[in-house]
Amino acid sequence: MSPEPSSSDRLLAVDRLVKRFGGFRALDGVSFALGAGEVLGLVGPNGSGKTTCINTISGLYPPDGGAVRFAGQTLGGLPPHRRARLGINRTFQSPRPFASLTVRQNVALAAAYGRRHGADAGPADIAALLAELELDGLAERRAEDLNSAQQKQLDLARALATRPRLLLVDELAAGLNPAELARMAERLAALAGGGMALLVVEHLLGFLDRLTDRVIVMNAGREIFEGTLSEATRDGEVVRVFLGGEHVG
Amino acid sequence: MAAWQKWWPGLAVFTVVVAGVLAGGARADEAPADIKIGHLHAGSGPYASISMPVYDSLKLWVEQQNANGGAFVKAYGKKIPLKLISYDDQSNPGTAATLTNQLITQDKVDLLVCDSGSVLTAVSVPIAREHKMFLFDPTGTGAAFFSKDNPYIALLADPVSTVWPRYLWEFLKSDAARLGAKRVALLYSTNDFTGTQANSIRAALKEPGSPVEIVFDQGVPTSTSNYSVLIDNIAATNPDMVLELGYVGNDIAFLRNLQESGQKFKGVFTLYPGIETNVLLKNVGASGLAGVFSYVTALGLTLKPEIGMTVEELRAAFEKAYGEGGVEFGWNAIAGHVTGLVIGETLAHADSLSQPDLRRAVFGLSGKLKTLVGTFELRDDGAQIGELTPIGQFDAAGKIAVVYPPEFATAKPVIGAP
Amino acid sequence: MLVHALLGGVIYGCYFTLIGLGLNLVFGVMRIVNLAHGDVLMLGAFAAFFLFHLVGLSPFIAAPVVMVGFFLLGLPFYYLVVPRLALAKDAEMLSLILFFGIQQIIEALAAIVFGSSERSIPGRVLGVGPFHFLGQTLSRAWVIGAAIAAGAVIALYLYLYHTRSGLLTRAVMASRDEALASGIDIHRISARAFAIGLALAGLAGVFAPFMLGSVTPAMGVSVNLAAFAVIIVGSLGNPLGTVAGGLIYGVGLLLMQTYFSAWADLLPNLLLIGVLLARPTGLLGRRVRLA
Amino acid sequence: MRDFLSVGLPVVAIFALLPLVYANQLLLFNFVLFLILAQGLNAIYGFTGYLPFGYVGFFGAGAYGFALAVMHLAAPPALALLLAGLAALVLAMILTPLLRLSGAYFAIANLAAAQAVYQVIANPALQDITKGPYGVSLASVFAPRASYGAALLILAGVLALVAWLRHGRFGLALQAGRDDPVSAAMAGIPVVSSRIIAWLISALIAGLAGGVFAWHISVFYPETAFDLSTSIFAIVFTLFGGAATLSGPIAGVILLYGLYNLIGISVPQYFQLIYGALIVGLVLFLPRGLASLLQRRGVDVP
Repeated sequence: MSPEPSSSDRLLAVDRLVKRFGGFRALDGVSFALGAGEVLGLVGPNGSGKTTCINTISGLYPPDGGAVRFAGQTLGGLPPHRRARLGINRTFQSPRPFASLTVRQNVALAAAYGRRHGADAGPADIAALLAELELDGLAERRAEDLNSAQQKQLDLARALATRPRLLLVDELAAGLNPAELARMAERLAALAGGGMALLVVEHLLGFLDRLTDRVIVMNAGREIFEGTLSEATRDGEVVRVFLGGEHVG
Repeated sequence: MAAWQKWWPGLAVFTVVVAGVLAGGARADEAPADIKIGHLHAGSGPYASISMPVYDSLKLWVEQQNANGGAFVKAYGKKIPLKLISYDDQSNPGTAATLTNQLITQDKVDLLVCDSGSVLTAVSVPIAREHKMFLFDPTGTGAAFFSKDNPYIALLADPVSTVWPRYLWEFLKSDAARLGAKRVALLYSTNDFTGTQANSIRAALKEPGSPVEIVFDQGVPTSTSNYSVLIDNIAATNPDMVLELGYVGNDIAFLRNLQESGQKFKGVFTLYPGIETNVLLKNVGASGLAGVFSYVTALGLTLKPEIGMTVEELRAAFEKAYGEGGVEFGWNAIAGHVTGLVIGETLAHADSLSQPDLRRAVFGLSGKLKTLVGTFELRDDGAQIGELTPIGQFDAAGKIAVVYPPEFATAKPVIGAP
Repeated sequence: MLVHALLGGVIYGCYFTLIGLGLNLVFGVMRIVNLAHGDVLMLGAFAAFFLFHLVGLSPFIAAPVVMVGFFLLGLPFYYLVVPRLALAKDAEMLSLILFFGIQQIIEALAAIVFGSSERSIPGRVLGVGPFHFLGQTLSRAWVIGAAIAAGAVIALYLYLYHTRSGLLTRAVMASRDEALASGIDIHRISARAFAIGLALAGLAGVFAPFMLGSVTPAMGVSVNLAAFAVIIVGSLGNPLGTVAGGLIYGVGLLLMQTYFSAWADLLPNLLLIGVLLARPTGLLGRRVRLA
Repeated sequence: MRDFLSVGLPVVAIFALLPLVYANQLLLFNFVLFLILAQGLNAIYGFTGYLPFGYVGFFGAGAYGFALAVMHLAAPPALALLLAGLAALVLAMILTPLLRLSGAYFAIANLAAAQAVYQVIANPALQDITKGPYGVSLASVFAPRASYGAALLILAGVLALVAWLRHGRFGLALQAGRDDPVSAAMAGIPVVSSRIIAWLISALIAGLAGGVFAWHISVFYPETAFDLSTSIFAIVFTLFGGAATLSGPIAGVILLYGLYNLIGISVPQYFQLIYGALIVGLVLFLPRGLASLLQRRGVDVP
């Protein structure tokens, strides 16, 4: 849709991406691009295709049309674990830990399998990561015994353990209290500051506002707006879609 | 952490306890208080219907002996009570194997009797041989069990499967062919027992100069429970005589389907009506058996036994003991009785209870023991060849009469019977 | 021969639809694999046997008696076992093992109470003489079995699609969690479906002595294998797909018996594996069941 | 390795010594056999969540692999054992597409596959190769002591393997894929290929068990080698003790198979009934096995 003149030299370039489920077009030609250190917000009502977009970029769904390019390479049908090793990782809307393994094992596995070759992680690396995400006290607990907020931290820790260059964040903020929200926003901003590209799907616009000014608004599998968050709130179509949808935010 | 250290003693103790309990009763005295007969039966599963009658009948025989103060044991010159130890292998060969070993090594039985049917017998054969125990094999007819280098087995109550069909093919090639049954259809279940018989029948009918032609020859899985289409296909080849060889359930299904199909053949032979006549009569009815040919066993022959009961006495005793319950009186019940008789005679003739002496005694009976099934006769590899399997034909009342061979015949075969 | 195998297969296959129907309903609603299905069928067969031989009831009267009886037994049985099973993490897998245990208990009790001999009911009870149709001669038992099966399928269809309870049952089938969230009493609906499943197995059992020649306490396992093939080919969890499964099974079996009789028992297994690999959801399935 | 030394080796040692004090060696052999099979099943079910109801298919393939090697190649038992493992491995490769299925679909398809293999081997059309339904006799290589020893060696290897799976990176990756295949993939774990490797390992173990069984028992029919209860036993034992641990399946075999034999010998008339009730009780009251009793208290069961 909207032209992206310099998309080829960006870290992630999504080009007219299409994903169908039976007759339903969950993604209907979405295009955008994202550079290293950039944060892009993805907003829209439920069912507008945000999570499908993340699932397609991370390789869970094969696309039915269009292309995803990462660091100059067209990903095609590359399976998710290979994408993880290339440097694409994500969190999940509802956390998905390895329930029967300990917190440390969760993170250590991702560090062992998810990094590019030769970038092995020592126990110290993992301990540091756990400490950074306030999981160090829980390291020997089984993941299934954690509460939901802790499991979200674990999701993030596991994604970060693979040293991603692109992080896809799917509604990480939901269910966190204000203090946790603030710390999480700070942490993501710091990651972007360190050169990581972030694609953030979020309902909480306040949370998003602390991270970035650049958003894409989606509806029915299409991108209906791209620009700053403040512009978006003044855009007629965006407002109509949100009022008509079931957005709470 | 160190949880396993807490576990280990528990497991170890359990293992020892189990081993101890399983090992219980290991002792051998000079003058035994009883003679221990070890036996296996299948209380459930696919082999239960052939195994339970053998077990019940053997149990009945033991009880009768004990009611008279036990069996006479020559080695001690007096009557000694018998003790039957019979485990349930649930038709599971692996369990049958361990239980056989249990009987030998832990219960230290004096005589070893295996379960019925070849699949369950098979596992006991090498175990008995390894422990140099003589195996009393009631009905496991598999040809592979009997070889000259294994002295530790004798088949008691069934003829070895290659012997069964001899009169059948002779009948087909002589009387039946003369009466106009020249085209034969052969349908058999693909298992050891019936497959072996089908193979020898086929070979005999294909010998040069045979007046009989095989026009249909197919095996079906033993699990087959419906024969309608097969009957239709057989009819399409226009045979005079149809041979169906299967287990009890196969024969029931075949005969019922034949009756329902409205197809008529000049002659029909199936295996079990003469063997488990009660079961077949109940399931197929006299009308379904009218005119059907089958093997005639002791059930149909009125042999005068020199030892043990006649068929009718045994039937009465069996039904008195077990009622009109789930276990039907039939050939397998007779097999259990014969097993008992052979054991009794063995004890009465063996110089000691050592296994070689038992074997000598069993083989010494060969050709001399006339029971309700005929003469007990062993080939030197232990296979049973003495019993007769003449061919009989059912009348409209559900009674079978011998029609072949001529020396036993009490009726003339009718080809093209209603 | 070909026409006979095809026509006979369709008629015979209807009975296999009946065998699979209850098993599939239970799986569809509860995600439970009832490995004791064949043994419930066996109990139905023995019930019919005793009702005939002791009381003289014809199978046509025994059928509703058995169905009502099994339905009424099914309800408490459900509450005794299934809610507790559903608590487990891996309930679908555990159900296989649980119902294997139940199957062992049923078979053991049946062997103790009924004995292990073959039993049947005389074929003349259903009437005498085969049916003639399209120039083919068809067994009377087959045609009656097919009619009963058709009646059961229609009744189940009417229940599922034209009653409130059926609507709720379909809702539970579509998604247990959402049904729960929308306030449906899942256990009441499931218990009913479970009991119907047993009643259908009992119904199939009443006619088993005619369709399978004779019955024994050990017959359950082989019935299960056939039932699995039928419902998986049709699509697991879709009761109406069972019709397709049954017909394919029947026609396939009779074709095999006609042309490759010694390999006939291989067919259901190959059919099952083949269909699952080509269409993991069964021929009429919608749900994604891939790992 | 610590688990192997503390749990695995003592088990092997006990079963190596028991024949000296207990004469029913066949019972001991069956214990060893089920210890092997339960751990083999553990490798696939415990670590990946795939329940192979037709596990006995690999066992039977191994038994016939052994028998064919002896009958047609006159192979010595050691070589025949390797070929038994190979036979099961090849079967597992052919059946790999089944892993695309999940849940009950996989379990039932696997059961059907085992049945199909049995029906092919037992078919009289293959009489010249497999002896069809007429059974095989391997009297020429019958050597109960040697085969018992071989079974112990296999058991030692299998226990070491499972101990490694429990703590090694690969085993953890398998468990991650079992807990959540999607997030495991995002952690960079090649879920599908590691699952296939577990499947092949598990089949290889069953094949070796089948081979050593054929050697030990020496006369058997296809019904014996493909007896469905072999699968069920292995599953129930594993489940009872606790899947995905090393000691769970061991405890399961020793307790349950011990109990099985106790019942069979002391109250044979109610054998099946009691055993069925035991299984029902297990699933309803202890669905995650004995190990879960300790795990619930935070103990790391080896």
